[in-house]
Amino acid sequence: MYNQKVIDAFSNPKNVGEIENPDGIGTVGNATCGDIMQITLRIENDIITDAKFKTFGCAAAVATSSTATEMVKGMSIDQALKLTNAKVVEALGELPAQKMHCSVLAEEAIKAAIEDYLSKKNK
Amino acid sequence: MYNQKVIDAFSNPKNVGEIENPDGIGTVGNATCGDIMQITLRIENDIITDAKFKTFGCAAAVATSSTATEMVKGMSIDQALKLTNAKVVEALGELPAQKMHCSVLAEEAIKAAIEDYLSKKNK
Amino acid sequence: MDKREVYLDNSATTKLDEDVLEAMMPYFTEYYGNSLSQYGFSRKCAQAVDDARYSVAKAIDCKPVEVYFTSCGSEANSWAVRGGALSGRKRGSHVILSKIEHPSIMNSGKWLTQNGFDVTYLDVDKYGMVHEDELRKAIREDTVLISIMLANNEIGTIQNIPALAAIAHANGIVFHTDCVQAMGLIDVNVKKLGVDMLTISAHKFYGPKGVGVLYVRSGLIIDRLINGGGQERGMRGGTTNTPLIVGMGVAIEKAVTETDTNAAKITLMRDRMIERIKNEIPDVILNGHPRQRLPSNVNFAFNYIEGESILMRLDLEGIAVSSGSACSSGSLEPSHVLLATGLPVERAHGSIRFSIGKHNTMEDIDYTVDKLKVIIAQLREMSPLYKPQDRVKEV
Amino acid sequence: MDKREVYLDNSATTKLDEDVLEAMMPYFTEYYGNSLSQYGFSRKCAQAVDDARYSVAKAIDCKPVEVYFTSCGSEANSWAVRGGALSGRKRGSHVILSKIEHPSIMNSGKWLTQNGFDVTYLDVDKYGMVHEDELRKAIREDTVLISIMLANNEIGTIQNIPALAAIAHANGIVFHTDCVQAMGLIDVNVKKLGVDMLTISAHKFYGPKGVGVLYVRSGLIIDRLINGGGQERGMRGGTTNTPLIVGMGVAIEKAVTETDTNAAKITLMRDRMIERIKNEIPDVILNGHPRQRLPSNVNFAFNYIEGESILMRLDLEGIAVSSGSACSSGSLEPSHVLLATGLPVERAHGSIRFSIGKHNTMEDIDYTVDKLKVIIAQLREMSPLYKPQDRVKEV
Ligand SMILES: Cc1ncc(COP(=O)(O)O)c(C=O)c1O
Ligand SMILES: Cc1ncc(COP(=O)(O)O)c(C=O)c1O
Repeated sequence: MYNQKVIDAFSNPKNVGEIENPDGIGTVGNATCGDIMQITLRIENDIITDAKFKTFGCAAAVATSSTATEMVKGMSIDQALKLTNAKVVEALGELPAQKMHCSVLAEEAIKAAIEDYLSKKNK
Repeated sequence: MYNQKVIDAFSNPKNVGEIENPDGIGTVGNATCGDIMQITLRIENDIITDAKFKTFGCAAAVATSSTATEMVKGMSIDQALKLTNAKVVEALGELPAQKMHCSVLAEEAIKAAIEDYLSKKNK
Repeated sequence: MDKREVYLDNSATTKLDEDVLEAMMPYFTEYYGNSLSQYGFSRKCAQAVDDARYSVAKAIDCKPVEVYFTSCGSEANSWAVRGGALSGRKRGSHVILSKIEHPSIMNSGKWLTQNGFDVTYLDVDKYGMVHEDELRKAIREDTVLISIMLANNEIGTIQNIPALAAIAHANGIVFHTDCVQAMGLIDVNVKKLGVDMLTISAHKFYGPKGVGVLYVRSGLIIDRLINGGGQERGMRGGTTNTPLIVGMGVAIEKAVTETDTNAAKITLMRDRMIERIKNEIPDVILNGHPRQRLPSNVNFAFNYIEGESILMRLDLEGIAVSSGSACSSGSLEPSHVLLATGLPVERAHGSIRFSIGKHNTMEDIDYTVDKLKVIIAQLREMSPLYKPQDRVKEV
Repeated sequence: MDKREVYLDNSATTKLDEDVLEAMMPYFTEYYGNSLSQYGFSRKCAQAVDDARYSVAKAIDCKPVEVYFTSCGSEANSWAVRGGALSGRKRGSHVILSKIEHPSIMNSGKWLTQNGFDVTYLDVDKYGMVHEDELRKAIREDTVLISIMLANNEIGTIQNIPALAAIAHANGIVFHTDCVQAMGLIDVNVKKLGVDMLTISAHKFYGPKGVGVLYVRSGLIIDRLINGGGQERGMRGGTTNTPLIVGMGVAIEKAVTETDTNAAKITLMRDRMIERIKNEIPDVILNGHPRQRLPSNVNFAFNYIEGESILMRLDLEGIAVSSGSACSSGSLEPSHVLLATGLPVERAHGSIRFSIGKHNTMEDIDYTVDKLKVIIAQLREMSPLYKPQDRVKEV
């Protein structure tokens, strides 16, 4: 069902964990639907310098979290806000149709984390 | 479906044909139902001395005709009137359930032939 | 003349091809996993099922998602007719079938009647052909489904399905066709036939028993027949039968590749058999169409005698044939197909179907006709209906 | 620790027994005739089908004429529920099922609802047991059919069918039970169970996929599901699938002979697995009944994490298991069975079924638990729900 890239990203995920005192934190999804994604970001001068995730979810959720956190590191927050789930999936090759919603969660979690950063910054 | 005795009686039937100027002739069944049986008897002093049959019908019809005509030869007409299809089937071992009606035809054809004889005799 | 074993009942079922069996074998004891499971062990099963679905799609010219595996032709037919009608219930409750459909269709029609539908059975002509006008006349405002078979299993008559399906579509009606007998012998192509649903069954073209296909045009949704889990995209329950589906895939590939050669070879045997019987046995009637006919089908009424006796006598010579439809063998009813062509009951009772397959040879045919001549003569001698003078009259 | 291949999904499907395959083989290419044909060539097929029917009858303690061969458990279940309800329509239109039935039953219930029936789904307790009082309360004047499974496929809970069937009969209601999971592991006897209809499927007890049985008590007549010719005494269409039916016959004979030894051996493995998981992995919940449980079934909720991830990580170690019901794998819905036992949705999502078969060994079990411990710990580290302090609280 999953391709090898997804299986690799799932079995050796990068950036697992939680940044202490993150500059931005985003949590989306809920356990009832079977997927929760939490992304924590370290942001310096609007550049994402570190990203970590925690996921309660399927293999696709883990793989997209791992890939998405890899991709945003080094991006400006403007660039990161433009990161779509399509790009994350592209990086992984493909996902089964019924798993596409998991890639949306990664996009949403990053957006939520950046918004959290922006709202704190503007306070 | 058929046992060996039935198959033997079917493949080497005895008494096939038609007695010329029979003392009794009985024809029962109709082609629409898939079975017609004609039995001709030679009867001397109320004793059946010869019996022949013609059949348009299935293997069971042929086998029971053959067996029934064998059985009635040498019988008095009273004895022959008591010949039931159960006895004919018994002689053959057994018949498939859906073929039992064929054995009834043999019984009926013999009765019809004897009645024909009796009605001619009483005229 | 030595005794032979001659199997001339290929319309009932065929010998499983050795190549097909070989392809199936690993899926019995080695790759036995559930093809829908998510672990690696089942991946090979899932792939095999995908491949088979692709082979079927390619063979009948449709998309793989339009292929639904079933357990047989009867299931696919029951599903198409009952499911197609039930899902159309909002639009109407009238269904049209022909009078010569397979029992799985006829009895599905009966089921529909018992469940609030109205079913019209189209007449056929003496060759077993459905006429376009008959169909046009039968169509009503509330007609939701039409099912007419491509090739008949008893008499081999081939209908003009493209024309009939076009009439259905001109009236916005879903059209199903039973191609169980046709597959492997004539072209079966959903596009050319122009149908919405189509049935095939592997064991009629040297595949395994127990696996059929219902093609359902994408966009058409029919009511389910076998409920279950997510199998067949939620449309047909039951743990995926990987080995048999693999068998279907290989069998249909082979059938399509071989159709022309097999049909040519089988047609020669058919034509010789028909010629010889007509010339050498008096008082016979060829049932079915003289030209619009399956390559494999020879069906004759032998006047004055009854089919089972012929069948049994041929059997004693090692020849396997069928009287009436094999599916209803053991029943005492005369064939509804032969009666629909106008054959009198007693002649229907005296009809025999010889169905030729790719394993038969011309020697099989000659052996059969030689034996048949003797048997027919002997049985006629035994028949109270047979009067030689009648013969003279008829000749 | 070397990598092993460990198949712990025997409730999804089992490895076809070599003896069973061997018995089937001659019927593929040698005795391939239609078992209903009248000629000698088919006699061996007819005999083989008779023998298989007799073996099934003996195994479940019924008469051969009460055995109907189907293409799978799902077909038999759909047939029993839809056919049983439809034939009872004159008496009423209410049907009772439990909330933990297999999708083939659940969806047949849905079909009935769409076709004018009223269906009650009985609650179960936290162990998955149906209570007799619940059934008594649900019965109405117009109840015509009750279907409750003997052993559940996800959590292994075994119902007290004799008591439930007795309640049905006291009210003159037909009772069906799905024994697909039970056959071969516990006693399946129609007399002792006291049921009117019963379903089994060969591929769950080392027989071939694609053949099931519906037992229908003689005297009970149900509506047909698959229409066709005279097969199965006119009750189920489709050319008789001799090889698969032979497989069913041999598999069930073997299953009955081996039930006690297999069950004993498998129970030991099950109990060790349950003990070890409970002792060595924190925050787990055993789903299902602690004692009224299939010998083969181990089902745990692993809190804070999601089932598919566990399944995939186990797969990478060569271990095949199922999350939720194998039949609905690939679906995103949490198991309806686990929810019915009151498990919260996120814990249902984090549940795994291990189902043990006769080919497994204690080494398989130990290897699996060893791997599982590591995987669960790693996945929890990844989970936003998992806070070590929670754990301390719960312990
Ligand atoms: C309890 C239960 N009933 C019915 C079925 C359906 O059996 P089959 O796969 O043969 O359709 C299964 C297995 O999938 C099952 O576990
Ligand atoms: C025309 C036709 N339709 C349907 C069927 C049913 O196929 P199956 O035996 O696979 O159920 C048959 C054969 O029996 C057939 O000849």
